Amino acid sequence: MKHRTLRDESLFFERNPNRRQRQGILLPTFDGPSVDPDSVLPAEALMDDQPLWPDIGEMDVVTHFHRLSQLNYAVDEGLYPLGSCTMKYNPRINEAVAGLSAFNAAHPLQPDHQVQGVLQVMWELEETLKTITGMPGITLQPAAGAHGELAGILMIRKALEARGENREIVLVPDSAHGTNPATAAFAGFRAVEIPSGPDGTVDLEALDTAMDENVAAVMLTVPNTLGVFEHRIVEIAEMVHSRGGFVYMDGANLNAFVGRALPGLMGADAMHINLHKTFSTPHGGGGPGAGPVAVSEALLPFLPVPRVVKSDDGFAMLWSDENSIGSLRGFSGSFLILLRALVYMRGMGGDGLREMSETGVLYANIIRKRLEGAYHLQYDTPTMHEVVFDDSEQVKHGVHNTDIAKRLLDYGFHPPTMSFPLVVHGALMIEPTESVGPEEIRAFCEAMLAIAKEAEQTPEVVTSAPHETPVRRVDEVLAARQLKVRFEDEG
Amino acid sequence: MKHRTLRDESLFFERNPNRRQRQGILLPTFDGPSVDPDSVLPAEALMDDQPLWPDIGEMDVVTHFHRLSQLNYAVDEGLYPLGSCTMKYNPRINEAVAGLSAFNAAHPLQPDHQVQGVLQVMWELEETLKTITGMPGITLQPAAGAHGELAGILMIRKALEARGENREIVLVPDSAHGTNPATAAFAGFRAVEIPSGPDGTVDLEALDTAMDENVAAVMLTVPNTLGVFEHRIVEIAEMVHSRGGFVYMDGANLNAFVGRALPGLMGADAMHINLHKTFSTPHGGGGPGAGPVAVSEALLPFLPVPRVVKSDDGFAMLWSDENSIGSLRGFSGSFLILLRALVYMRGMGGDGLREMSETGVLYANIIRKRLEGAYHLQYDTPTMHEVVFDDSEQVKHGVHNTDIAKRLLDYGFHPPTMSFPLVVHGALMIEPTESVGPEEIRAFCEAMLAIAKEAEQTPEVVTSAPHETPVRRVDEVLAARQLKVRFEDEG
Amino acid sequence: MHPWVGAGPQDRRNLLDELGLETIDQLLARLPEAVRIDRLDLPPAQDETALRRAFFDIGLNNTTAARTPSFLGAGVYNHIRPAAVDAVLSRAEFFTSYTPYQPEISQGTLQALFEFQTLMTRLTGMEVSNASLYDGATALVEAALFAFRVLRTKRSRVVLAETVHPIYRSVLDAYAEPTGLEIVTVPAGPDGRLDLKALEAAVNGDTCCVAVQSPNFLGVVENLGAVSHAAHGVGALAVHVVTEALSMALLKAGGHFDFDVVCGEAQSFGVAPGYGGPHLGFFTCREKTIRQMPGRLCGETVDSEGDRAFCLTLSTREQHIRRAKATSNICTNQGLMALAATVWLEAVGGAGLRRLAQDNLSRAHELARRLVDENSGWRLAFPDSPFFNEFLIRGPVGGSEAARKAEQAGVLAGVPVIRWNERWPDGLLIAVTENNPVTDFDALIGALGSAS
Amino acid sequence: MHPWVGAGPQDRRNLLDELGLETIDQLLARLPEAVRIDRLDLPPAQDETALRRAFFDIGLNNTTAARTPSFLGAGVYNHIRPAAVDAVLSRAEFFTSYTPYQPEISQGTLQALFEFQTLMTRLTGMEVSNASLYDGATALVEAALFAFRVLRTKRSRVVLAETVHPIYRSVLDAYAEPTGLEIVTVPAGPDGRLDLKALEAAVNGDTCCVAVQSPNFLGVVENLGAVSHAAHGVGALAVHVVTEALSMALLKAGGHFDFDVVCGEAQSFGVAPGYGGPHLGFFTCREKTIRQMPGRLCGETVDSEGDRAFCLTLSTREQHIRRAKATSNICTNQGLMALAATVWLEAVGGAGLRRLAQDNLSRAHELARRLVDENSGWRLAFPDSPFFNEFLIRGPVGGSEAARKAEQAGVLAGVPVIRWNERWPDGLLIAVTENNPVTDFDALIGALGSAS
Ligand SMILES: Cc1ncc(COP(=O)(O)O)c(C=O)c1O
Ligand SMILES: Cc1ncc(COP(=O)(O)O)c(C=O)c1O
Repeated sequence: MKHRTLRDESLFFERNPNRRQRQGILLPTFDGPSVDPDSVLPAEALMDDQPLWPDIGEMDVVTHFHRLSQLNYAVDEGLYPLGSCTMKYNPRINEAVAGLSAFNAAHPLQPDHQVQGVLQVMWELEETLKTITGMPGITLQPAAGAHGELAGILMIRKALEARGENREIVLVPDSAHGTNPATAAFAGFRAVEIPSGPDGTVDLEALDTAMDENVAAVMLTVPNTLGVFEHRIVEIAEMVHSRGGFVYMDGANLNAFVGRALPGLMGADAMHINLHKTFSTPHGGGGPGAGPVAVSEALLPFLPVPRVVKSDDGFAMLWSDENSIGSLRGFSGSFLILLRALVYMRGMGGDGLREMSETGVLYANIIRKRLEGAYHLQYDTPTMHEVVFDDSEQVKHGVHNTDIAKRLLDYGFHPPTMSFPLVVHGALMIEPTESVGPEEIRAFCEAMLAIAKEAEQTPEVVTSAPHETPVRRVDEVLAARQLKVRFEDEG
Repeated sequence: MKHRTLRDESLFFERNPNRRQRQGILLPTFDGPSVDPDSVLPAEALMDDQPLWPDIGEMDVVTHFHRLSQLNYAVDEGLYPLGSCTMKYNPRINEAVAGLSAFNAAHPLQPDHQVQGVLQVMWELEETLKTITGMPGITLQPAAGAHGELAGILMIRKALEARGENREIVLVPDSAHGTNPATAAFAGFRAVEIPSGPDGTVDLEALDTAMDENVAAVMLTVPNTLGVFEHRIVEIAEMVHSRGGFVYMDGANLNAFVGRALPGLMGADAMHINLHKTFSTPHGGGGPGAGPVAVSEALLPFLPVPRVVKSDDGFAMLWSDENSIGSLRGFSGSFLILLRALVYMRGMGGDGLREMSETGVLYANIIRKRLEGAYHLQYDTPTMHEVVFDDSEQVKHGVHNTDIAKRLLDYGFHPPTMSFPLVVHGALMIEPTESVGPEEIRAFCEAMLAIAKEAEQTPEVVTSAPHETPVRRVDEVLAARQLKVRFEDEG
Repeated sequence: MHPWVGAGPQDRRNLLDELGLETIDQLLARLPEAVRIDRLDLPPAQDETALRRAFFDIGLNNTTAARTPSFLGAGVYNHIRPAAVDAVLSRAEFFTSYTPYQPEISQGTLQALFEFQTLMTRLTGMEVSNASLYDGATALVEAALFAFRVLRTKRSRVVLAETVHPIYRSVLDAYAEPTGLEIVTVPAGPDGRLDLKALEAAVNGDTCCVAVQSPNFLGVVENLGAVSHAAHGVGALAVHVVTEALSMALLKAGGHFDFDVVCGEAQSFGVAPGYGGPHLGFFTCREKTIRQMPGRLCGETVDSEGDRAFCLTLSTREQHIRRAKATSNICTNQGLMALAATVWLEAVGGAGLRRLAQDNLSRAHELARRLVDENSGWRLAFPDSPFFNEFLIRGPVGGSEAARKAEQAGVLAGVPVIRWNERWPDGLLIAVTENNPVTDFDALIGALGSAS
Repeated sequence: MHPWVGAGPQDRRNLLDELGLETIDQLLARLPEAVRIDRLDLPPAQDETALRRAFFDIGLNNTTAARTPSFLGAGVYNHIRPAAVDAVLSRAEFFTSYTPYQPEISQGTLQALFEFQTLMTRLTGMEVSNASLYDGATALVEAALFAFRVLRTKRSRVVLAETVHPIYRSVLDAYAEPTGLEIVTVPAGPDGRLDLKALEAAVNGDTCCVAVQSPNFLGVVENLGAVSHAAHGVGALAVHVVTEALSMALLKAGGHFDFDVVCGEAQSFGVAPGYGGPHLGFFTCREKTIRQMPGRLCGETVDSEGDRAFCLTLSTREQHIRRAKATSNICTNQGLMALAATVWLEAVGGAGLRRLAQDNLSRAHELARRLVDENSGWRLAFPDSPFFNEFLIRGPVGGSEAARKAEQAGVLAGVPVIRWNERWPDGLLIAVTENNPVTDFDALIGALGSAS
């Protein structure tokens, strides 16, 4: 391992603390007359002319963020094995295309004939997603996966309404992602948990019992968050449908089977697709994403507006539609993310997309095989694109999953997802980035094995980790106890 | 100081060492017939089909260079006080404009009417440089400063030839940059050194003696490499001219007085301008640069070709000219660097350029003032844009300038230029980056003062530095003794 | 194998060997026959040369503000986006990283978020800010739900100014029924400002919040003090929605008028119009209500050596901990856009921001003056109402027709507002920014003149 | 104060106070009156919006291969430049750093240079490579001077093939007189290849080197073995100049024919045409002559803990140490372009590079075949000579006229060679790369057909 000095980087507000006159950007100048705010705006509405924060030169701004960036790990540094999060390589060609001003300067209220290029991209993306999901309808509007869940559940709600039904419950497996129950609640349903069976999949009996005429939908993740494929998905969907419910599929794990299976064949009524997971758009340190939703025939009438339609005169935006659930956000979607995803899909082609999924599954299985002796595996059901170990072996030596995570930082790797899914106590959820070469997978496994050994032999090295990071272990408890969520000037 | 683990980064050739089939870039495919090389090329000319190096996936290429980049210091990290090298902030707008395909896809052999935009940029840059230098002619061709020196000296040679003279000597002060004598020699002259006087400027008497009818030119750096302005420059130029010689001015330090003085008024016959110093184009880890040369009336006929000319029909490239020294490189210049420099000049405006120079001088003087007690200053002549200390105080404790440099790395700063100019033994040559705020200048001075203290109190900390860099002190002697300048596969 | 896949065919073979398998299919054996496919019916992979050509050509079918004078605003503005901001955003350390759940190797993102939160509180005059929401419209929805939670009673009435962006209002409508909110809209008066009398009448003991936009959708500056007074009078929360965030540099935001929430859209701060997204929703409120705030939050703390450090905090409000009881279901947010705004606001600077707002004010008022003076027939829809950088004009023809004619003259003239509300004058909403030089003014005036 | 200046007016005031000064002028007191000015007569600063507009508009006056089918080559080629290469080059750690004189914080640049050197030796079949020179033309000049130094005798005759790029030849001419070299040009035969008989006649005991380009300026592959044999026969060095570096993936370079230097231009490897620069000169030679090599060199060594590390080495050859006795005066070189080539070559990959060369070969031969078959009147100037991706054609009209007509048909048809040499057929030099799809072929054939 190498390491490197990095300068402590003060907060922007601590720079030029005396607020000396400086300039960060040369602003455009206006040749016309300057208007005095007092003369055109009500006095009580006006801010005083004290600057709200300092001004510093352009280079100081750039160095500030350069130095901050040095404190971050990123996909470009190597494997980023965050389970469920699907940290993919973000091809640079996506960024190049999204940088074209013909796209990024388009205004969402321009008339359709001025933005045919934009609409074509959206239309083609919808068609591509239909092929990938085998489902007949798409909305591109949702801003992320959770937003897609909401769109799906609201469509289900509306469909039930249209049928004159008022079901109150959404069933959610205990292994589900937190957004699933949160979405159900947000949409006005009661989220009811169903337990997992011993192989990690939904307990069919429990589902059978729970699935009554008050259940609006079942939310299933396929493969689920344990990386296990719900192999009875078709039966489950049939059961749910036969009792008047809908199947919501959390498609965050679609990357496990693109080109090898179709959600449409599984009986999904709605499924969101995280373009920032399966289709390579960058995570951006927390976002933005995009969460298009694919729907079955039954939900087509309820798709959100606006959405793109094609006619002989070209493409058009449909801003209202009788049965639509309406708009769940401003405008028609996070277009620049949609654009990146389409560039990726075209760049991959059908075969490339399939190879990518297969490689994810292959890598996850290799990792499972190599780590199996050293880390405990609660469910030994076959693994798809991610594998969930736990820390029970290490806890014997006083080492917990968080310690393992922090220690991995010293080895120069981003850790797996911790403590999720909740059904595995002390979980370490590993999902490999499929674009790395096998050498990187090997290096990661070696680091994990080395840590397992350390946990046995020198546990204090692990429990006191990280040792080689820009800051040492961060006190998250204190942060919540003594809330400090903005900088306040001394004086 | 913070620090951070970085993964050891193997050589590219050590990745995928078994040369397994992989692909780094999806190459364009050709729909037409594939030609068998054997059928169209002589057998003895053909390479065998063994790949020359491995193939790895695109992400592995990106991570490789991402990790390598993490091992570098750069201007964006902060002050880069390399004397003589003039590490300026590289405005991002320069890069944005240079990224336009309308410029970077232009081919140098396109007819003039297809590239009027390119020619306009070159013409405007020439005009701007004329204003800045007060000199009547410009060649944009040279690829860097040293190349500009060569262009200038060759023009002088040709001018002498035209006069029927065959002078053999070029005088170069002992404080000059190495490229000055090297250029003189390259151009077929004998470089003769003239000593510096006690104030660091040229010893006028020595010059008077040396300046005879065998001297083709005197090469002067203004301000010189000690950061001292040759205040008798006008007299010197007169003396040189009166004896039939030419004045070559090394303009690497032009950044000290843009907008405050004109080389044309100083009597310069030729002066190169490092666009990658004074005019903000990035250094690129060693290049590329651009070294346009401004010339006096006397040298106008000898300017290199091709060069841009303006007529009523627009701009044209002049590819030959009777008295020209010809072409010193392929095509007409490092156009994309020239373009960046013009963007910068327009972005700065005349006043901005002047303010920049003034600030450089101001910062250098502040640094001088703050460090003067701790580091020895051989010449106390007023400082322009850079100041040269030496290590004589620290040598008393066994600490040399290199040690100080290496220790600065631990403090997160790039060190000054070491051991140049040669007239100062153990030199530490400091030239501030003018675009940083005063806080950064302060931090640098504090680091320098802290090291001076360490040199006294704990010299071993300094002599064993650096401690916090990706590699520890590098054995440069071994590198030269056991030459290893390429990677060789084991097998 | 495709270059974006890390393992080649031989690697695949080797890895399968290590697993003791013959084929990838064996790994996928759990997939039921009934759901399987063998391949996707999609075109073959395109190389970069082909992709660049294809998307460049598709882009030719767009006409945008990048090359055409544009006065389009209505919630999405064409402000400067300095090259330095782009350069920071293209640092892989920022754009290719995940949500900073591991603070030890995410201090860059975290500190930037902390700075973002600070900037937003200073702009809005509020005490706390979250780390972003999807966009301005969903921020308004979150504000209404927040008010409902904060009051802990069953007050479900949201009193909404008619002059709130019509798209925001329709988004709120879509969420209202399932979330159990009832939306009551208060009309604007003939001066384009919220009718305060009508507002007094609309609020009651069942009201959880009053939401007003200022400058409003028609560009008019509202009387914020009166609104918060009305809201608080019935024990409801006051919500200030902002769509042109730059206005807050010149015009006091809700924080200065005792509002409980200031939220909205900060696309103006360095985020591309991008046909509507990704944009940047923001949400600020009072410290005492922080536990009801939706979205992520970054806090200051220390590391094990006592040095300052940052981490995500109060995550007990969030879905990944609180699940069905979370304050919102949001997970992925608009992190990179929050970073864009942070870089942009710091680069523009405190004094710079004020100058920029002043510049917009001057340009807009000058254009308004010239439109009225030079174009007989075109006039301000609300001549006596204060505005910042956007205003509604009426003329001899309707807004849509005027825009169509202006387009032929090479100007994107503004947004016709008639499509949303028959009650509003059939005019054009004109937004003016620092990116509209005087030549744009001439072009617009010429174009509208000929459209008369 | 301008934003690119770090200190504002108050800072300036404070710093002057610290120096005990009133004005900046006092700092500049040493500047003699006679040379001073107060200000520059230049236009005021332009903001970024204005700059972007202005340069976009200026760019509209260029017609380039970016949007127009182009067959221009002649030493500058339009190869792919993958987005990933740009992304690496735009890392500030690479493009804003200086020459890696401080190896401890420059290992990124150094290791990349070491990899560049390795790549170039593998391509050329030589033993050592420097870290770049200005461009191909100056690389040839350096090779001639290198040969002069290596032989340590006073041999000053440079025997140059006429088929070396005419611009390179003119550059060599410009350096010849001052450096004391005598240039003797050996003509090409009617097949476009160097006349070997004439070569035998031209070399003698005064010859320091024989320089040949292959594929030569006319696209024809030369007989390298015969050239090195002729050179070595008189004790001179053999220099292979390359202008289309991609050719070396398919065609053995000089290293495989006992040449002493292989040098030239590597712009093909990820460097933009950019109207001629910055490009990438390269220089490779034998290990035994390394001390005479011009330019920087990166070597492997260890750090004080014994770990592998890299640093610049053999700097005793260079101007900053050896001053007037240096092997060259070069200082700033083409570092970033060497990095571009390194990223490009590694991304394209070893097998990929061969495929790419094969692709170019196929395209060029197919276009040549179609031009002959489909365009009565146009034919290969050297039908029996082997070529890689570039060839000369002749037709019913001269090259310049054909190019002019083709331009009207929307094709940049090729480089007319007549301007350099009356002896050469008055034709068009056509270069074909992977960026020329078949639709470009159709366009060219159509354009030349109508130019007949
Ligand atoms: C299984 C699963 N479902 C849903 C989500 C929510 O998606 P988003 O973060 O895009 O809102 C995630 C994201 O982490 C997930 O992993
Ligand atoms: C004073 C001086 N002269 C000349 C040069 C040579 O310039 P370049 O490196 O651009 O060839 C330099 C560069 O370091 C310099 O500092």
